[in-house]
Amino acid sequence: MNAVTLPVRHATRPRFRVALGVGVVIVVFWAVVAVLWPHLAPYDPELQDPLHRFVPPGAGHLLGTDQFGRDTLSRMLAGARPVLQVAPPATALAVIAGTLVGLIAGTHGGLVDEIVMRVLDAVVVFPAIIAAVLLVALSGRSVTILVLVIAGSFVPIVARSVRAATLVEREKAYVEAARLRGEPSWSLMLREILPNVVTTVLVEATSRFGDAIFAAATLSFLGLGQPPGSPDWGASVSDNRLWLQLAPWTVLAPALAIASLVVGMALVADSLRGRWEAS
Amino acid sequence: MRRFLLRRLAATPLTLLAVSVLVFTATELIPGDVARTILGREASDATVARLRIQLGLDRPVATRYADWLEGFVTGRWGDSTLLRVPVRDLVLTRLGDSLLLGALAFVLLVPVALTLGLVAGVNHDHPVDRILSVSGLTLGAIPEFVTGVILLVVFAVKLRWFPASAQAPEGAALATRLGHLLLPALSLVLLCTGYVARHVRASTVAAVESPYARATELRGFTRGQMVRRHVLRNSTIPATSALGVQLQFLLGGLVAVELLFNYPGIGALLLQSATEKDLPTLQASAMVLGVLYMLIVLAADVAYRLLDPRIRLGAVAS
Amino acid sequence: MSAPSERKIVGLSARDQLDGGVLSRLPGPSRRLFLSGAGAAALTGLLAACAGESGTSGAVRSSAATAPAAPKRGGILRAGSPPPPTAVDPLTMYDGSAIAIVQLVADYLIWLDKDFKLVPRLAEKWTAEEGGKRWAFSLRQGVTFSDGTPLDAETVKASFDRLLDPDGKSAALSAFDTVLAAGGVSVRDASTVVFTLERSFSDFPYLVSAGNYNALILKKDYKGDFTKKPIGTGPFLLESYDPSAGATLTRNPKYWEPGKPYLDGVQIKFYADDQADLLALQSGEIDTQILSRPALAGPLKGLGDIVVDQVAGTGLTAFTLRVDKAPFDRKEVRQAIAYALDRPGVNTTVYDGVGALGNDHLLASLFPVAPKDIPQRAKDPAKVATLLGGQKLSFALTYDPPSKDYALTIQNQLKQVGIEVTLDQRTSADFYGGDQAKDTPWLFSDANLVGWAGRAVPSQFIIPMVKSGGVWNGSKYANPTLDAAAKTYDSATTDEERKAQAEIIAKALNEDVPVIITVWSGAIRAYNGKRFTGITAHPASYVDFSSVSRL
Amino acid sequence: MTTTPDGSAAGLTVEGLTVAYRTARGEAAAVTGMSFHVAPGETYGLVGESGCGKTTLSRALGRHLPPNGAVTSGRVRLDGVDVLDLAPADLRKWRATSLAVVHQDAGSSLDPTMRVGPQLAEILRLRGLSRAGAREEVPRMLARVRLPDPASIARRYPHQLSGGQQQRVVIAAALTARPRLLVLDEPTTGLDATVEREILDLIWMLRAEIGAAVVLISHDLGLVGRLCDRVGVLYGGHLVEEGNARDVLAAPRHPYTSALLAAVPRLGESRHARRLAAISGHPPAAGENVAGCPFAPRCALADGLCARTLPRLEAAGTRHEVRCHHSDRLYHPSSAVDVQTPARLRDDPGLSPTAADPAPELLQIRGLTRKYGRTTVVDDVSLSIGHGQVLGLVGESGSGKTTLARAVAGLGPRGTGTISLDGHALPASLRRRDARTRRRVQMVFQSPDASLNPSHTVRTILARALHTLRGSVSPQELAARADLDGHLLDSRPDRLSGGQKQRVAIARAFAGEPDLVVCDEPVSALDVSVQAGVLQLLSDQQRATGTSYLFISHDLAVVGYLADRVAVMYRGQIVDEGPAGRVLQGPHHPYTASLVAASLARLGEPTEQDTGMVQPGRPTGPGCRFAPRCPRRIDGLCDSENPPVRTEGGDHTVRCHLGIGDLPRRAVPVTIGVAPGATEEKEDPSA
Repeated sequence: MNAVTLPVRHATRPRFRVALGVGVVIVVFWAVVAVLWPHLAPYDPELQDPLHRFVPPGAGHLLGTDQFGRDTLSRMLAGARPVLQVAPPATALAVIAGTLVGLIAGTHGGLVDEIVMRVLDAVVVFPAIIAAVLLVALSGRSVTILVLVIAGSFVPIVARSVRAATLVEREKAYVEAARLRGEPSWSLMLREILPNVVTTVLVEATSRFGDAIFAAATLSFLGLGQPPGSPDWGASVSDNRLWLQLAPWTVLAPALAIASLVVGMALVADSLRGRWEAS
Repeated sequence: MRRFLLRRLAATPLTLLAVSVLVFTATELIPGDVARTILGREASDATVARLRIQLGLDRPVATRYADWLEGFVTGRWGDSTLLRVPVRDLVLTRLGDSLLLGALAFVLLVPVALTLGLVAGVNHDHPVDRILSVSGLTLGAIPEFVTGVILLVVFAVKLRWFPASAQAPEGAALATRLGHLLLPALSLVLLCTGYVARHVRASTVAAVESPYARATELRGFTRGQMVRRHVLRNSTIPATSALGVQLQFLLGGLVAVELLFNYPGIGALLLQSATEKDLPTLQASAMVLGVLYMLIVLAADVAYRLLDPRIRLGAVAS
Repeated sequence: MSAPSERKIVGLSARDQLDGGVLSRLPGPSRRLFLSGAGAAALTGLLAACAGESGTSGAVRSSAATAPAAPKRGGILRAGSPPPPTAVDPLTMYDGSAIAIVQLVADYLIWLDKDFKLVPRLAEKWTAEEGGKRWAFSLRQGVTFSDGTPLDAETVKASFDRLLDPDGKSAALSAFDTVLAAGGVSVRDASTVVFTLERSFSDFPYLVSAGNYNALILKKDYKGDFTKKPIGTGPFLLESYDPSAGATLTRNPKYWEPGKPYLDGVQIKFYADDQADLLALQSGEIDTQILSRPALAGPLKGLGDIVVDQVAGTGLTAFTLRVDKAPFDRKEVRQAIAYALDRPGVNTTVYDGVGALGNDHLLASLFPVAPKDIPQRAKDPAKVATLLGGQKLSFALTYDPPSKDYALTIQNQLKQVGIEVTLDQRTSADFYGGDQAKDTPWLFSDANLVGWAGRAVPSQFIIPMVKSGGVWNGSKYANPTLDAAAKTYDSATTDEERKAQAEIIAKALNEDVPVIITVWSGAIRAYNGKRFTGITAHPASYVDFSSVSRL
Repeated sequence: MTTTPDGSAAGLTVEGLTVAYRTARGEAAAVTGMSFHVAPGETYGLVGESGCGKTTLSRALGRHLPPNGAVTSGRVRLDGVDVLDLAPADLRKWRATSLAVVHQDAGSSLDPTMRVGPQLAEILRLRGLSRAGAREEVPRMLARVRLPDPASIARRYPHQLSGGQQQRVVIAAALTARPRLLVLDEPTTGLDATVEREILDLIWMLRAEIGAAVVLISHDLGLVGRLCDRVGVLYGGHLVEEGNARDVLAAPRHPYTSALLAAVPRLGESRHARRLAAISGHPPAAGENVAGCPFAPRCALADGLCARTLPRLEAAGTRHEVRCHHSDRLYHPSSAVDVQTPARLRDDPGLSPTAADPAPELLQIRGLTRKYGRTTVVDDVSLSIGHGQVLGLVGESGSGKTTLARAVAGLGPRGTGTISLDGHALPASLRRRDARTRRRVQMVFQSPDASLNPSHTVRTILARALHTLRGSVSPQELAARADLDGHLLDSRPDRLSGGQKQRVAIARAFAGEPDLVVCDEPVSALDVSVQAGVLQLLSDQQRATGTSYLFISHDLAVVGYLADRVAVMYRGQIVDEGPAGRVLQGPHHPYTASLVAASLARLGEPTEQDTGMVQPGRPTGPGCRFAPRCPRRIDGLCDSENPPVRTEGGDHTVRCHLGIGDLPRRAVPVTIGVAPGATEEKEDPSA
């Protein structure tokens, strides 16, 4: 059966549109909040109030307050920023570095490929937590560290995908034609192959973006991410879970915020992946 | 197949060597001093210095690495600097505990994910598929510590159906231990089901739409017969590699879950020894995890190769 | 003795552990306990107030604790605790879990009660000779170690020689510094041990009591392998120990105190995470906590069968400022910070109201010599403005994870009066690492937070912390008047004289503010009041389960 | 003609069938108003290029359209049963009992994870056999499709069978029931010529045996002509011509049919003798709304009427109908060649001018050996190509011809042996060839889809090539030389047809004025009509530039058309090499003979040689590699000793134990089209 007789099925699938729509709405919502939270938050998220600790959700504090008497809603809104400060640069870094590594390994093949892949293996096997502990200890907790650790642990994943795609392209006749006429290897990589593995790169980027949010939250939860007192969601879940029984809202608010953002991102990524892979 | 195995196994020690160097370097760079940690902040600088010498920490980095490496390779893993217990027992016990948790999660994960993926794939583009896919996606996107916290509150604290701690009393029967492990395993399962189910779904769709499945329809088979006889196997074989990936993911998820459920597993040990610069323990944990990790990858590949007759019987280059 | 800071330091949240590692669990320099008996009255009053607060269960508990009617025998007490970060060795231990385990198995010459009274244990009585320069301790008769070896004076001498060995790893060396040196312990007869001091010291019994928690009496041939050969004279026997999972202890049938312990055994389970520990208590997996977190006093009281015992203490988080470096070289700046803080707010937020307000001098009101006429410093934004005179103040505050809540609280409070604080959180290994003579952050950063457990006598704070050249003088404060007063205080013989010197010291510290003390902390211990009685809080979170019985 | 009890005709009747797909742009009709009848025992051939609706029709016959496709009008009746009206359960039963379908890629219609035996048994079980009965029946089924050692075949997985064996298994599966309708959808596409012949022979034998209505769908006119009783020519979803196979192929009445015939190179016909007539343009896409005749835009005879009105299907002879306004004007349409008169193989080398004059050598290959792993793919091959000469390299898949070509281009694995260009050694690895050398040797690849970078426009592709190969012309000029429309320059490859892509690839190869162009099956993926154009372009370029070609194909006719000299490769060795005419006419190697026979043989004729089922990649013994399959094998010699290279007529070498005189030669003139007497020979199924 060939493509001419049978037009591609479901060129636009309604499922994609609904899921994409919901996902985009969620992600855009949090992106807007990340920028505009100072105008949206009813209180200063850092403001402590010893007289109003653990206030349950109600009129004064829609989502209650935490152990320091800080407003949970305000912190939840403010918490969108740290996550969105980490995930995009971490993803970008991982995708750029991973794409380059994958392209180099895939295009050259042979010994270069073997060495690169073994190094990547080592990076994968090397527990990211050790790297995080080290970096945090060396330079204090900061967004940069978080970005580096997450990007570093994603590079091998991106590189492997791009390499696999590159290996497929490399065998194609147009690359051989380019080699036959003597294109230098950087030109093969960037001019010939890269445009044709762009779908892989985009798919990786969306997947890694969702994973980066996940990873940022987890590392913050483990105490390896954000500076102390940050309204970051993962850190908030970790900080407040001691009071889970007494003040569940302090945990549930950031937990649900994480869940909504990662789910939104997953929906977007899934839909986009579906489209790109269909094309 | 044999060549594939040999090549993969040959690469393993090299990778581990690289990892051990990385771990060693990282540990060197982490600030702090084990001797100070052992003696506390009140001990005088002189006492700390004496202990450093006693622990051999005053020797050059290269010497210490070489010693460690020699010991590790020859099976002398040494004692934990901080806990002064044999590292091998410590690490292997912890690993065993982690594996028990991982195995339980895996045992729960496989049938659930396969069923969901198959159901979604066979009914692809129907509402059933949409609901399953989106909920799988959703659950898989939520970090395990979030689901874990919620499970804890609901089932351990409010309903008291399950213990809050994953750690069973010493000498408890396996059933009791598994009961303790159910909640943490569940939070791992929730994390991974979506991913595996998606892979199964994708390969199921591919199998359902494949020429051979279509050919069976043309031969007059019912859809049910087609699914049972041809789709099932063809969609689960590719899923083995997804399961491999998820097993690695399970390992990664162990740290948070072990902490949350107070389970003394290898993940928690790794983290603890990293922060505390307990080098012998850290190295051994990293190595053991590395071996495990690579074995899982290998096992997934081998399983895939064994299950798929095309690769097993050498039609497709490995 | 610190109460609140104890759990806070010892018991860490998951993230604190990750941040901090082992050193974050240090009770720290605070762990030497010296408190005169006079403090007990004040403590009792405080305790009563707390008991009232905690409602009926608290009252029931108090009476049960003091007068158990007819204790039931048998039963296993399950206790939760963080896993000891280092090997359990009485000689080097400093973390609450290890101390608790050892205290269940081995014993001291003298026990330190929860209201700071010295209680005879292996020593039945003690007398000062030569004006307090020599002390003779008479040992209890008929005490045997769990392996059957009888306790004698030689064994006690060996135990202290081990602690005093300058080439060993003894963690107690600094406590004996300038008081007792190696070779100062001798045997008078089989049941009398004599300590010859380097100088007169009237509070010497505290040094050989549980207050110096490494001072356990162990067998002569003890080799540092406590968990493998756990032999002591305590109420329980250590059956098994797993650094990851916990410890199992059974009743010591050879225990010297007749009829005790009531329990058949104690099961200690390790929880690496505070929340797990708390959940275990709530869900009934454990009956009590070894180390309860003061900040949880309120929440715990509300939970079903859980009752909370609570005691006051002299622990503190010292907010130290480098007086020899800008901007803190100006007294006005230091005072401005002191006036900017909302002390009751700190007490509520960080200690759940368990502590008592501090007044920036080291003479806690629990100390009988504490001056009464220095006005309590309170938040005064107008005064802050005047003192700063328009100067824009911002600085970095260095601390380690256990002080995180405290740091966040004062950062926020200072922000409200326009003082910008950057938080510089280090791992505990980093914070306490380095050379104490020149660069360790906890003694050399411009502004820092250090948790100190309580001390029995004020000079144990004053000499190391604020005297010129004191070993842990992080502020680098040097005031000849204070130095002289401290010296006079130590050699003073009457209460009046002590009080006069104390007032000089307190006023100097209150005026110069090298260290800001907002709150003196307390300690709690939570347990299941429906199942067990006899469990008490202890300012140092020590455990004595010999009187615990099931209900 | 027999009738069913209800009065309708027995066999397959398709009436006014229209099939449409739902697409993003609305409904698109892929097949429009199709009607035809196939009697039981009759074989009906449906011919057309890709995109004309063949596959849609085949799926509609089994009522097995993809979810977005539907029959919008018309009927499909088999022995009176209206297939389109069947309830789902009845449809399943009907499929199980009455329908058999064999698809193009046999391998993919077998479950790769299940052994062949159980797969067949499963079908038998569906037909009601017991488990044991099914197990017993399987070997019988396999034997029926002439598979040797059925028991062993049954134990294998599909991938362990060769393509031909897989196809036989699929046919066996199709014939488990006694189907009333057998649909063969391109059953031999992708198979080697000799294997194709075996399969066709099998079908030929079975069709009489089963007495079903057989529908054979193919793009290959020759195949249809040889196998079928009647032929329908499809174009743009319409049946444009229908009639007895012999009539349609001998005297086509539709311009499209005639153009198709004219586009096919015939065995033994050289580029020097005839230009191939390509059909310009491309067929309409499904759903493309054509008011008039769908072929009008490509038709030389078209006028205003054709553009406006769709012609009706009208009688043009005995049982011969044509859908054309101008069929009367097309009596001998393929004016260049008389189809009736077979082209003779010319053994006069003089007709190949370049082959006659010993051209100075450009490329010389000596003792070239290439291995993949432990498998020797190219074994000690020596060849040479003269200046301006076209060397055609022919062989079945796996013979090593592509590896050899790639080695010349500097691609692929390293090995021993030397290649020299104009007497200068050519480094084996592309990396060690300097820019000047690289420029002299270029390549045209097989797959048009992969040979152009999908991300670049044609202009970029050509400009890059001109830049790196230091070409002196503009991309426009380069494109024009390859007969590419200027407006295509700014298109990306995905907007180009296969033929256009291959033209771009050829233009690119000529960017640096190469001395040698390696053409690796450049037309094998193209439709006949497009293939003609590309072959013609290659021929023209050669004539214009004097460039030498190493031209590879599995199709003997294509090689014969373009090449001056032909080399026949079998399992890594050159077994036959010489001037094109002499190699094809003989005396030649028995393998060459079998290739020639396969492409010419009349069906139903007993095969001269039997088709030993040689597993590809099986290690070879010391003897002649072709020995196991050779009908003239000398036992005790061929299978134990390496054959000598014999020279015939000076420059024709044959690697064979047989003496020159004993070598086979082709006496019978080569023909294309209908095998004489094919229709007469068939049994009357109604009898």
